[in-house]
Amino acid sequence: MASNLAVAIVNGIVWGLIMALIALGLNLIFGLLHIINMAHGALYMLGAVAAWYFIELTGNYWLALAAAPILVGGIGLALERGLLRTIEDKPLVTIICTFGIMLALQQLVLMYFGGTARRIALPVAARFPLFDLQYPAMRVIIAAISVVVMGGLWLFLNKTRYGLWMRGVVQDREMAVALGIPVHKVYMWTFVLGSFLAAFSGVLAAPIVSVDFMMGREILIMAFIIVIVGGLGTLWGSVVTAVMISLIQGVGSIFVVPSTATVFSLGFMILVLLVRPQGLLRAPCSRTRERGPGSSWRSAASSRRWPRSPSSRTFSTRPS
Amino acid sequence: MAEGIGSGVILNLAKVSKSFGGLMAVNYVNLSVRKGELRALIGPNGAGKTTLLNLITGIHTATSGKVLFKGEDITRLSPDRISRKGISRTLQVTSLFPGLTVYDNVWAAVQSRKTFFNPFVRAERWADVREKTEAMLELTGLSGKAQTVCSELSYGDQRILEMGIALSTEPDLLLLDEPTAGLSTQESIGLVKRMRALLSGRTILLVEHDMGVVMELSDRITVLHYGEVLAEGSPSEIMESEEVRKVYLGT
Amino acid sequence: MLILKDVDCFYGKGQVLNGTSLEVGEGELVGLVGRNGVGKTTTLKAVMGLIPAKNGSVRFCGRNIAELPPYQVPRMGISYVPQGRHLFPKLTVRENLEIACVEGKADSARMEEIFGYFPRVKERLTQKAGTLSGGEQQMVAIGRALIASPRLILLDEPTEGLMPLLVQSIAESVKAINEKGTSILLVEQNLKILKEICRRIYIMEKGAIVYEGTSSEIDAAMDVQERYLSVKV
Amino acid sequence: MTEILVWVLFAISFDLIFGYTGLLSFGQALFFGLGGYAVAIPILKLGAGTGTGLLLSVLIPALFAVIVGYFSVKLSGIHFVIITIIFALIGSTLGETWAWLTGGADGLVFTAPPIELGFFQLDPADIKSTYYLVLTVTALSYLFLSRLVRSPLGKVFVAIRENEERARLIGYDVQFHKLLSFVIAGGLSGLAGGLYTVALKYASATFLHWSISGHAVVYAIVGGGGTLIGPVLGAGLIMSLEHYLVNLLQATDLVVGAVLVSMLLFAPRGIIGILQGRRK
Repeated sequence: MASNLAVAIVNGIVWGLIMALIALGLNLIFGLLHIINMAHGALYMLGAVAAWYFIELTGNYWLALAAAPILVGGIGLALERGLLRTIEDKPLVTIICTFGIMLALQQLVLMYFGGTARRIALPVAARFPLFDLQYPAMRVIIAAISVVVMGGLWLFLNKTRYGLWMRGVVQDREMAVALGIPVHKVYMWTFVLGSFLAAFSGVLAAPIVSVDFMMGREILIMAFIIVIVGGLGTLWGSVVTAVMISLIQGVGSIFVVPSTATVFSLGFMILVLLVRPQGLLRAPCSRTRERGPGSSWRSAASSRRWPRSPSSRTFSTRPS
Repeated sequence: MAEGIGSGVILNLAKVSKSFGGLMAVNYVNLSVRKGELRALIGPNGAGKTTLLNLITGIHTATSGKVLFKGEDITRLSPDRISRKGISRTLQVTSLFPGLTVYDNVWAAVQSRKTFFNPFVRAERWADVREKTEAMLELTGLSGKAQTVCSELSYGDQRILEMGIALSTEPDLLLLDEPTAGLSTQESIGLVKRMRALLSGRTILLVEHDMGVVMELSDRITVLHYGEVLAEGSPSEIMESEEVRKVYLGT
Repeated sequence: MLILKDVDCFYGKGQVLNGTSLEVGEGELVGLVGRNGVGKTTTLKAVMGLIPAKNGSVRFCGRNIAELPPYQVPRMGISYVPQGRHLFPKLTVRENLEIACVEGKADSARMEEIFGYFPRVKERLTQKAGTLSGGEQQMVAIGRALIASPRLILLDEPTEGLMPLLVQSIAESVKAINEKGTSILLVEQNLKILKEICRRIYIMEKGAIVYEGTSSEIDAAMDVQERYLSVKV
Repeated sequence: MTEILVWVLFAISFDLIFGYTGLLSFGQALFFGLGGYAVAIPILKLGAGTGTGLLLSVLIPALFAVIVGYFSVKLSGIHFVIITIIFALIGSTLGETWAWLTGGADGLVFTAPPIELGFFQLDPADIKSTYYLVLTVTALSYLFLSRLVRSPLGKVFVAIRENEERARLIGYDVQFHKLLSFVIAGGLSGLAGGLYTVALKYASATFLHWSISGHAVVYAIVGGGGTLIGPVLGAGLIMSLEHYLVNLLQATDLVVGAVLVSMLLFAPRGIIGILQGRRK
């Protein structure tokens, strides 16, 4: 029992950290571009699939870990440049558009990769004892890499000029333009970074899960849940929530049927959406929300009590 | 305020306050509007004029104090309930149904006074709604543009239509939020001319920056400053008020 | 230096600027005054390219900047201090200053100059901008505009909502900045402040400039004041 | 062909909430799947008739739509999209878990008993009869919806889509009307699911999966939202496209995705928009 529990906890943390990376990408893209990226799961899947090909070619997992995310980042660049740029300011359209991209990407992979699930051998075969079980060391390495990447992301956002720009654009887009920040370039690189993170976690997850063209579909929803519960635009909230949810699910499924745990977490999520749509881990009132209604400046944060609801109106089916 | 709460008072705000976070947008405001009068509400930016209208129409709920309409407490009602009680308003930023024709815009407003919508009846069958819609189009002078999609109207016509929609609900009290915002001087004059015909005999609370319009139309003026009522009186009284000039000129 | 000629601007279909023309010369401190909603802020935003100018031209040092993508305008040497400051509330004061140096590192001499005008900014460097008082925020906002060494600063109601004592000190700083050679276009509701520090003042009404004069001329022209600025018609 | 008609019905029911009321729901699969079970379970476990089953396939999903809608319409924009997906996910998770009731992912296989209509008998086992059954129901639903959107009620829905705030300010209970639209659409989506199961003789938890909703979204967008004929065209066109492509290169979703994305970029009003544009 103790060993089961220990494995569940360690597994929960490992998986939670991978999920955190995926959710971070999704949240970054949402925070800056206000795009709900339905194709995010597909990008994660692409990362894993690309890794599989790289490993077939070179036999080296570490090479794949470096190359696959860059490749997918390039795809992200093409998507943002080619498709999303023109519809950036219409949230509902971007949802549908990225849904279309998701369908297309999944199908492409199905065509070339096939429908069968494949496995990637653990690049580090060593195991270490955990109570009376032998635990694969690779999982711990994966967790460590996730932490390092997250640390890198933190440094990037807090210590570099581009990171500073990104944080600025999130808070006040118009002011950022007025200071000479090339907002569209920031958007582009954010999308690339998000795609990169999705693919990176795909490669990280590849040795643990099986790789197939549908692997991104459920992950996408999990990532949504994490982002919403942690708070849209609140990055550290995503990390905490990812690990928490993953732990609860891991440990919980020792005691109850996994699907019951899923239903409960989904129900919890609905509750969060209804009661605290800004997310659990976000301060209830940020300064931007407090600004009185007299402000002529378009505030990014919309009030929930009286949603001006630009999103529901921007998708007019008639020309306006 | 000498007139107090008499029989002629239709809207009465009693010690109404509203704060956003720490900011007091509206602070302890007392205001009563009499039936049939045109009351103007003026004040510098951020004085809380629009917030006050939002409190009356239920878009915001007052932090404290009461809003009484025809003697009834409407402080905590939702916007649609308040609208059905007989308060209608226009918004500072034009708020229409952009994809619908002018006719349908007015229709939607006229129809809102009905209660049951039979899904099997064609809308056109409702003769009374049709008549009222056409009458309103006539009144606003938009009959000729009835089939124009509203987003293609000129801005001046949109402002008129906004007023037409608000009037189509046959309100007992009409709130106008800067009807001339975004219009040139020439257009404003045209609008005011048309407003005269539209608004005669109605009870109106008008928020407006254009002092020409205010002086032209209003019976009484209330001046707000930093969320508080600074002065109230007839147009000439307000014009002479030292305090009001101070606020406007900063001297 | 800055020349606006017959500029029209729209919010959707509403016309906010209606043939606005004005000029700011090298090293000048020019005031722009008018009642609420006459288009003062829009004029500044049109210069910054935040709202496209439909007709007319916006020239800065001989170049038509209305054609540039908006983020290029500040790189030409124009800084903007918007109404309501618009600092990035979750960034520290230092970050708020640094973010404005879009082309390179913050010059420490420049930083010192800003601290010279506003010693309080130096004390608050590591604090989040959202936690500052209104006056401090205004100082940071002006500092942020200064850091890129602009040739022209557009200042939108810097004294709005501040205590009288602070109003005076901000006004003096503005004057001092101008005296060091930076041109300033100052939008204010407070005519008294403008008359004190500006040599030339424009009055705006319904999206157009309706009067131009020196502060002493305006002082004499009581009818103009009454007509465009007070509550009288 | 029968299948196309089912998807047509699903697409127009979705269009009522999306195209007319302006709510993007990715959760219609929940009602679609529920409709399927509402037919299959009573027939299989209670020995009910097909007619009863189809009636239930409207009522039960509509009932669920009341509950789901009650919570969902409080949210708008992105949050609405996500909450509908989550409700559908709960549905599909439960559908897969409660195998004793639903047959899980393997589904329930059943034979729909013939419908007795006086002298006339309709046997769902016969492909042709099924086709006529589906055709009739879909046509009737189409008529119902086209009446609805022209009725005063329909005008309220459109008003809400165009400007929620204004609709509220002229006295419409926006929340209630959104819910109403959601429930009607839910009921009709359920009916589509019911017919689908009758035609396939099979109900499964996979029908509950949120990605099924994507079909309706795609058909409505490609055809042109906010019109009823648009989704019909969209469903017809894409289904036949898929039909041909399946043999050609087995890349249906790829083409569907590509068509969807290019429609969004180049013809946001769909096929209908293109046709109307040409006429002008």
